[in-house]
Amino acid sequence: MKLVRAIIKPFKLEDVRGALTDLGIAGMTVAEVKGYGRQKGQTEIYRGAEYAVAFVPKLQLDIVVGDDMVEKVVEAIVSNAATGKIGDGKVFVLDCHGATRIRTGEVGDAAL
Amino acid sequence: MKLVRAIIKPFKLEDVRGALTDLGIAGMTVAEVKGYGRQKGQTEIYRGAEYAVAFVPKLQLDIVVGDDMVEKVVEAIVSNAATGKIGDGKVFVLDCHGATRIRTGEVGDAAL
Amino acid sequence: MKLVRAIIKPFKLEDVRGALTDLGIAGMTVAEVKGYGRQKGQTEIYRGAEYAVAFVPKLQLDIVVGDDMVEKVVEAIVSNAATGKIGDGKVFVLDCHGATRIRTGEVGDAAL
Amino acid sequence: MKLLRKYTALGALSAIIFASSASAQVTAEEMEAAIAAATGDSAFVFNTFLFLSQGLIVMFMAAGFAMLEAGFVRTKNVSTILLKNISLFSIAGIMYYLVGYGIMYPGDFNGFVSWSGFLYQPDGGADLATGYSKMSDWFFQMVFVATAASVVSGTVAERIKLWHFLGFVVLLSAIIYPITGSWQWGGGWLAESNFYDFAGSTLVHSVGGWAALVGAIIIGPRLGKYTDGKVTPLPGSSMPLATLGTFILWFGWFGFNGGSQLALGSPGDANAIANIYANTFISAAAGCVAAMLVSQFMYGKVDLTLALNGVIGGLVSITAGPEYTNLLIPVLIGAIGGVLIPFSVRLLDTLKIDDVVGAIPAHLVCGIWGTLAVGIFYADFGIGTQLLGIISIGAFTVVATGIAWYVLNLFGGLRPSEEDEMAGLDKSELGIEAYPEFS
Amino acid sequence: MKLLRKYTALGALSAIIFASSASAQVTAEEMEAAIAAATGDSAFVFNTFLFLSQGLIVMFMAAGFAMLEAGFVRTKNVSTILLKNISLFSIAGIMYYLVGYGIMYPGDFNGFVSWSGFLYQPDGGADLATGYSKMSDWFFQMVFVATAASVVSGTVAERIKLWHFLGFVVLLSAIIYPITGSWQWGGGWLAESNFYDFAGSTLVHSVGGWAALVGAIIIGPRLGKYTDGKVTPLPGSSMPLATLGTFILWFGWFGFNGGSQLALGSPGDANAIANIYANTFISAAAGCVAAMLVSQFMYGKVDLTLALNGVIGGLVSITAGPEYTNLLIPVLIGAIGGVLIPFSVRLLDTLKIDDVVGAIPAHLVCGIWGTLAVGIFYADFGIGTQLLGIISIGAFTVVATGIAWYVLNLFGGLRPSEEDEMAGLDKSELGIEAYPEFS
Amino acid sequence: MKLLRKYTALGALSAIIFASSASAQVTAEEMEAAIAAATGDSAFVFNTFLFLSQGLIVMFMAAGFAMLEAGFVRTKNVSTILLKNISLFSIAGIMYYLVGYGIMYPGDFNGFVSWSGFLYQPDGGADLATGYSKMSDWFFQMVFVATAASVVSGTVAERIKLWHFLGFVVLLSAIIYPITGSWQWGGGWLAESNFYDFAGSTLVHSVGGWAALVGAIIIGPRLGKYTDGKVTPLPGSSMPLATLGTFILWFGWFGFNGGSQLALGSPGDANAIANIYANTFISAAAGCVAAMLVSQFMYGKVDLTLALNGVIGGLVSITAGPEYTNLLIPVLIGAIGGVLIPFSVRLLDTLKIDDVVGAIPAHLVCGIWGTLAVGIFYADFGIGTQLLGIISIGAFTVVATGIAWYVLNLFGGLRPSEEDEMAGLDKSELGIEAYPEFS
Ligand SMILES: Nc1ncnc2c1ncn2[C@@H]1O[C@H](COP(=O)(O)OP(=O)(O)O)[C@@H](O)[C@H]1O
Ligand SMILES: Nc1ncnc2c1ncn2[C@@H]1O[C@H](COP(=O)(O)OP(=O)(O)O)[C@@H](O)[C@H]1O
Ligand SMILES: Nc1ncnc2c1ncn2[C@@H]1O[C@H](COP(=O)(O)OP(=O)(O)O)[C@@H](O)[C@H]1O
Repeated sequence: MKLVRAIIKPFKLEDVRGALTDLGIAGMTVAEVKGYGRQKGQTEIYRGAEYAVAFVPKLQLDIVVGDDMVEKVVEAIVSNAATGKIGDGKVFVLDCHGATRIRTGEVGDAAL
Repeated sequence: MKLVRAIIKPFKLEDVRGALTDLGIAGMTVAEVKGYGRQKGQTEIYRGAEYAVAFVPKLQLDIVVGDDMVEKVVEAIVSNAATGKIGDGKVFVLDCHGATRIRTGEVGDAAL
Repeated sequence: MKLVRAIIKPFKLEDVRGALTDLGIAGMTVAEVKGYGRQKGQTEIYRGAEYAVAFVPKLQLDIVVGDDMVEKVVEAIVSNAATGKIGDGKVFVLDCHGATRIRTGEVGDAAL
Repeated sequence: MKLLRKYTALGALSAIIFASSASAQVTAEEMEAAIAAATGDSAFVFNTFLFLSQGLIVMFMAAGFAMLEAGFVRTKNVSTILLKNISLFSIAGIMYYLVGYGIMYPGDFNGFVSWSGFLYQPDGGADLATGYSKMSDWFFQMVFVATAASVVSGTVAERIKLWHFLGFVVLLSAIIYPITGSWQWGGGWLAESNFYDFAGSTLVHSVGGWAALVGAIIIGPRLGKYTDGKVTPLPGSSMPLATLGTFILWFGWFGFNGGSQLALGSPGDANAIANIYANTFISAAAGCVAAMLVSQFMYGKVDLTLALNGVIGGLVSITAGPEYTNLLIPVLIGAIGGVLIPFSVRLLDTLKIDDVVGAIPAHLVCGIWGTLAVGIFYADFGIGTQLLGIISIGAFTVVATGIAWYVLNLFGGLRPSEEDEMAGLDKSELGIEAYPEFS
Repeated sequence: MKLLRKYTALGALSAIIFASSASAQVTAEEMEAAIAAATGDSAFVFNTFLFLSQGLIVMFMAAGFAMLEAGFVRTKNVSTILLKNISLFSIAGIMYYLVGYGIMYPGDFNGFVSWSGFLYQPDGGADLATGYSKMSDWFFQMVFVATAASVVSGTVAERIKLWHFLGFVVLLSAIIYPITGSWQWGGGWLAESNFYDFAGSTLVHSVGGWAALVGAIIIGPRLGKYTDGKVTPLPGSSMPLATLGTFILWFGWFGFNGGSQLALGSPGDANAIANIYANTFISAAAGCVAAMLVSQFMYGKVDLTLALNGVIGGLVSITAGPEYTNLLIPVLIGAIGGVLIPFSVRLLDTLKIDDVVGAIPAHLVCGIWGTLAVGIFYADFGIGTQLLGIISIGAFTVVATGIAWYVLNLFGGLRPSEEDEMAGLDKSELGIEAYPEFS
Repeated sequence: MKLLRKYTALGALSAIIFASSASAQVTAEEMEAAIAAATGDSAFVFNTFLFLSQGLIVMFMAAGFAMLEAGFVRTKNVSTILLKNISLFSIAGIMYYLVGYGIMYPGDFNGFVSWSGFLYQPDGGADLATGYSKMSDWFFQMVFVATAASVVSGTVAERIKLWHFLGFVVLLSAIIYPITGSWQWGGGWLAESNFYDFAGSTLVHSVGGWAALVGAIIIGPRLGKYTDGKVTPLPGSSMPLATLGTFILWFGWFGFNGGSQLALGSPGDANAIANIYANTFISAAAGCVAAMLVSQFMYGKVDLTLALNGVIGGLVSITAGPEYTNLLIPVLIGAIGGVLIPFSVRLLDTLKIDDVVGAIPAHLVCGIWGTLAVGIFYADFGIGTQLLGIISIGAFTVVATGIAWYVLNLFGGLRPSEEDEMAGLDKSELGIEAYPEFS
């Protein structure tokens, strides 16, 4: 089981979610985060003082999937979140040792 | 050392925290997230247009614990966060290779 | 590849980011979280009823780095986020099995 | 709006007085009559404008209640309380037009209930004999009833269904408030007894407060407020909104009290309103400072929410008689009102009566105090009669609103399901959240 | 401000009337003249104060539009809409002073366009013959033009460049609005035709609404609003702000309609304003309740945003003729206005015309309805003429604003790049976000 | 509020004039006296109502300051600034009643300090000889002192202890402001020198601005504002609140300037107020546009916060003399005020003086400019005397507030600990956060 983490541009959420649903992925958890990377925030101005905003709003999707799905999921995210412009984000894959569904107590793939 | 991640209904936070404290867990980190899963958000209406809200507010608890505690922690979460209704959430377990307490530089279990 | 997670006091962000940039770290993802630990929130009062706020605002930095960088990154965080007072936070290290840059499809260290 | 409007001066009417030859000499009587006609016209305009300008300021209090309550409820119930506030105001006004005014001002009577008909409609023209435009009077009376209803909405927030609440507003504004109102301002039995309540500490604020109290008891506290014998604070969504609301209410109160002089057309009236303004200001200021000091001594910290309630408490306290010429008296009355706030907030918590915004301390407790204060500080009125008014109106309102809540409860229950309450009424009742962008 | 100001009473001027011996007997004529002078002075003060006090209340509507629009746009465009609102008001006022007033009030004329010069400047002193201070009239007229411009900003929000929008405001307030305004209020051809529009359902609100409609069509919908034949709601940032804005607009409307009586100096005028206040209140209340009920029946839930639009719809509907003495008529007019709102919101969505705040339903549709209602409910005015006014002003405004939008588009395009729109105008146009703390 | 109030017209008093036989012929003298009595009554009402209605509008500025400052401070200090604003207003009003008014209006004097006693209390009745209700005058004067105190709170926000700040408000409103106020409006030495400051560019705004400047220097900048010779912007919590606050202040300013005419009871006064309204509007509009343009040219983007400050700058600039009949002059004065804003903001940053809301540019710099402008544009007043007033009041205020801050600092320090400041005053001083729901 793996935890696939995708950091994407906020307005790409619907596309990515659609693609994942098509793969049969039924769940994910999304957080609003601030990203720091090659894409720089625009220069802002406040009371006559300019400043570079280092952080750009992103959405972080955490999706736990069975090992067999990892590749497809990553691929679906990459192809649906890409705009080709700097700041499109990353997909990371982490090991996940177990999952439990709180409602039923089911564990393993059945919990997803 | 493991990172136990629980995604729960927001109003269950106090119950879960209480149970964890009883187990001697002294720390955790909580984030407000949006969950997507079997539980669907209610239909909302805005300016005469209805739309299904796909995401439901959840809290995500990240708790790093020693390997020996994992089972008890998961169990405590499951039993305290359950309402039996769809959307109760999940508990995931991830490997954690190390912990450092910033204040003292302590590492390993002593850092928790 | 590792995911280094740091939970720090919010006002330390700039210092930590500066130190990481000096190490050549080009990216990270930051979330606003609430921390529970030894540091207790101050007692608040609302409509004549006092209550202890259990949670303290923290920032959570997730930084994926090559294995060779882990030690330096942890060290830089610890030395730049420390104030010596309770609540300085933790650094956790998790395994990361892969990274993909959405924009280009690059994988591995090249994606960071 | 028309261009080049003809220039119609005051006293146009006075011209008709001189039917006789223009070059005849005038007698003192004729002259007095001519001047009286002109000054009568002028007083008519002044009085009417007072009703309109002050009534409009009172109307704006609806925005104040909306913001105050939106700030004090949790985010998940904010849209609902906003909708309740704007619709209760609409409904109360319409009901008062359809039914309420006829009950409250039935014409000559000195009993308990009377009635002058549905659908208030004065003559269209300017009735000079009255001294003011009747419709302006209606407008001013109408905005008062909405205030009473607003008091209720804050207390029972976060746990009552939208349409049930609005049903209660219908009954309150059409029947309950007008009946007790008629006892005093309508010229009923209480007015005969030399009871005094200048702008409605009892008739408006306590009536709202009693209705809120009965509602809070019948509906019960919010889930999780009182658990294991402990009070769990459920902090509100936004202190800026709550503070803005308080400022707007303070502003509106000058219309409330100032307009209740009911006349501006003579130096005596103008001067009286000046005293009322000064009283109204300084009593609120004293209430604010007093509540802050009590909070500092009780908790070692100042509770902003109590300071805001202190302002309202000071305002309600002075409303029964804001006519002192020595400003030390309103300072004292307001300060006592401010002190009453933290203690009655605590008392309610002890009794497990959940008042989301503190309307019962501010409007009911301080309403009683203010009405009593009239008996203490004015030579012309006795504490006994003041108590009579407080108790009789309180008793009637408790019974009547108790019945109203009970009857409404028969229609599927006043309270949403636990699950709906937990999810927040914005989701379960409205389907639109307060900050709906990412949801 | 000066200490111990000399006591100058009304009628100081009347003293000069008696040039002759003080002990002579007075004739009726002399006396009438003396009283007329005094009442003339008094009427002058009343009329002037009406313009000023009501004009100020109208001015505050700018804050209402700002809050309403800030609540209905998405967070990433909130700072921009705030800036647009405060600057459009500034610019419209200045342009009306520089150019617009001279077009709108060219003096005697009954044609299509005339012109009395730049930089409005009345005599400095009090011209008693007019019956009011000319500058107070200018102030009152000026705040109206800003209203028309505010209507536009809400509709085209989130997808138009700042300076291009302000360029449109310049043209609207300096030229377009004054021309149609002159047809009626300036004494032009429409006024001759017995068209009636008391406070501007057509002249102000529909003009703004037509301009907004043309703008919305030319600029097109926001990215992502209409995709694959589906309407995607793009919920606004804050319901509390939208509600606050609505309350402020409701408050301001009393200035709008009440002040349009243009005179307070006689009992008849005061009484008329009282009727106007009652009409204005109750039509809005009925609009609110009607929109809520329709929403409840159509969707099974009450849509707060439609209830808020319902208030505005009720207000616009009654603006063309708020002088009924039987309040059932404004109840009806407002309720129909409220019912029109949800249906025209839906119609616009069907036509893929993206109106962010619902200004077209509230100001244009209800503006037309209100103007027609005058023809239905007042004996003196016919539906035919009312239609003539609606259509002629609509046609002119559509053409004129179409040209204006077209010309402005030549300067680099009205619309920001897709990327800029996606990022939000606060970033791309302003560089300051609405809640800029952690960004 | 009473039912069926007796109809008391203006001129009730005039009846007593005719003690003699009603059928006697009237002489011109008698008639003039009778009319004068009636118009005197009417003027009394007008003047009193002006004080009350405009004073109330000024009072609402307190809400404007609260919102503006809440929008410009960071979230962690929002509750504190809200509490400061509502309590400073309460305290300033009470202190002015207890002490301040007696110092500011000591009766006949033309020196530096005098004193007519504690606890202001005029006769209760209407004193016709004065021409206005004395209590209405007190009310109007009282709301001004709160304005001066509000200016200070914004500048020193986020880094001063609550009670220390309120201690400063006590000293400012009881002693410091009244002393300089007495020099001019109290009939002191400056008034004798032909200095002119119509509504308080210097007496109110600059006094607040100087106090703020001295405070900002003594307390020092916020942690992290100026580090390594770099300015670090610390963006505020909410642009919607800041904009709302600005609109409310703009609204309130019409009360400020309009009411300062001090009389409405004659056509001349009414006309003067009309000019004042037009001046006040257009100067602010010009300030807004000018600040926007400067910002666009300096930074290539429009800074909303500077546009908001530009409005205030335009308002303060015209406050010293808003009586021009040619509106081009206030356009110019306001525009220069608007231009001064961005430059003085930058100057303060260069000097490392941390002014959280920009009160020093808007109130002090523009206050000085506006006072000088009187010397430039009015024939009757000289730049020399205007400078004398600016400098003498500035010098006194700097010294007096310097001492005040110094003394207050002795009581445990004005400034919270670094840790408390870092955590935010809402936590350390109040224990209640601005948005306390999940904390
Ligand atoms: N090493 C990293 N660890 C964690 N998150 C990262 C890392 N590098 C980048 N990110 C995230 O990915 C986002 C996009 O990265 P960026 O370098 O701006 O552009 P691109 O994705 O096109 O390479 C960042 O805003 C940040 O949230
Ligand atoms: N595969 C997954 N990966 C990550 N989070 C998930 C996944 N599936 C569900 N979740 C999280 O768990 C929450 C609850 O899941 P849901 O399917 O609604 O109900 P239940 O927990 O009863 O099965 C979701 O809202 C989401 O936040
Ligand atoms: N076991 C844990 N798992 C996850 N996060 C933790 C854990 N313990 C502490 N934290 C995080 O670290 C923060 C600081 O911990 P705390 O015990 O207050 O102080 P210190 O870092 O000085 O030991 C907490 O607020 C919480 O966010």
